[in-house]
Amino acid sequence: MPGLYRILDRPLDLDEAVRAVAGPDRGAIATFLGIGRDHNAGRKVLRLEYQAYPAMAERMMREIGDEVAERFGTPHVALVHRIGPVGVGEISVIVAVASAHRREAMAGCAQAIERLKAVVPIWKKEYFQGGAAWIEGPAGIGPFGGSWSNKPL
Amino acid sequence: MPGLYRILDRPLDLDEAVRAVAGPDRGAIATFLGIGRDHNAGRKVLRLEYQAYPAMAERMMREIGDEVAERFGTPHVALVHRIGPVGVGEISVIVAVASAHRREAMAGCAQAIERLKAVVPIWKKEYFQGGAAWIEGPAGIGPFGGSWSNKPL
Amino acid sequence: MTIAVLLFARYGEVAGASAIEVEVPSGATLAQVWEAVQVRVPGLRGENKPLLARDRTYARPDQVVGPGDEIAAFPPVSGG
Amino acid sequence: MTIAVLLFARYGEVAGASAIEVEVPSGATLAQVWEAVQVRVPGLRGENKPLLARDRTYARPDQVVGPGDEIAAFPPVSGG
Repeated sequence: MPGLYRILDRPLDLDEAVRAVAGPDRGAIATFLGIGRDHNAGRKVLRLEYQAYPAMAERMMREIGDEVAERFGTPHVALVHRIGPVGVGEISVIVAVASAHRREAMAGCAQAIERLKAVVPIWKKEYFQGGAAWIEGPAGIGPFGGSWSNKPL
Repeated sequence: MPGLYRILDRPLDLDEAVRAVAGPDRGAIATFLGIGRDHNAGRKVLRLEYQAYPAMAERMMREIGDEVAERFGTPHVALVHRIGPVGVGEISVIVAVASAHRREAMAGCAQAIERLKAVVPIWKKEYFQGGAAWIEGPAGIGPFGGSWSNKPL
Repeated sequence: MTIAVLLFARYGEVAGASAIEVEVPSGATLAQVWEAVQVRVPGLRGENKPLLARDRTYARPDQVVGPGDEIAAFPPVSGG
Repeated sequence: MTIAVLLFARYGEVAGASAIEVEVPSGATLAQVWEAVQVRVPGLRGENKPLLARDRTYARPDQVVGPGDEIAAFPPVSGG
């Protein structure tokens, strides 16, 4: 079964993700890299630290891959997220989607990172000058729109 | 001046393009890879060969970078296209766009590859079983919509 | 029955533990499990809308839990 | 005046050359230059809407050319 879905506690390798989705019948690969940024909400950020619920995170990432396959017709999806310390300028997440044509690859890549940020159980802690804080997604985001309601998945 | 705009007659290096756009204030990099595909229009493709008008192509690629900067607010754009023989599975073009946030990076990357395919003077020749053919873009595409009319640029 | 609840990110930090065990009656729902966690961990008493998972799948608070289920509770995710 | 016209892709292949020189009157337009190319290269006579460039910039056929301008003509592009 194609696809690469991993939580890793080491530096991420873009070429590895690209190789995992590439193949002779695919003329297009779109990738997205999330990278530790030196500022957020007006604060100078020194470094990040990510925590995950790895077994569930990898399950959800595979589910996102299945959603991309169904909607955009390609099963060639890689989602890799780093946990532990991530310095400014280091890669925290890689998405790669390969397809015969570019539109499906780019749209699949965009959908995958949006879904990852909404539902995959991973959390970011920011260390800035004078403190640290867990970042939490907006209340309106999440598997049930962030609420305890009975809204369907 | 940031940005990387190159026509190269050697294998392309994704990490080099990513490094050219990365920086500590950028939390997002979107890339697009065009890759030699083993089929097109129902034919088995054996290899490709690209030709360019290099001086004009690099000028137009820089212009595309300027368009992305103006529209999406980031000057961190790389456009690199290979010329000469390109085998099935080999990279023909790399686009990389970095930005503070993901939406601008992904939208800038999509715009850059669309514009590259429409206006940068590069041509692809397909070698397939039993022959070879220059591929030419659709008549409706090009700097003047492909016509000799006076439609503005 | 005894249910172990995995806690992540801020919840784990507040609890000082990555998992906490609670006693709930047989047939209890996830909502009841979370209330029992809040009794054990005063710092979580303000958290009335955690994300909940059973066996590595998001689950609604009215789901019934059984012994051996892998239960987790966590704040809104922020990966990427 | 003598104008050198760069030809790319299929145009170059049809002409058997990557550039071709044509004689045009002073004050000639790009359209006239292209017509002169077509006279020299019968295989290009069916090509009535080439993309044209002057000094590495797309140019409309009614633009006037001067000596020393870098002129190019080519079919619709297909990079990517």
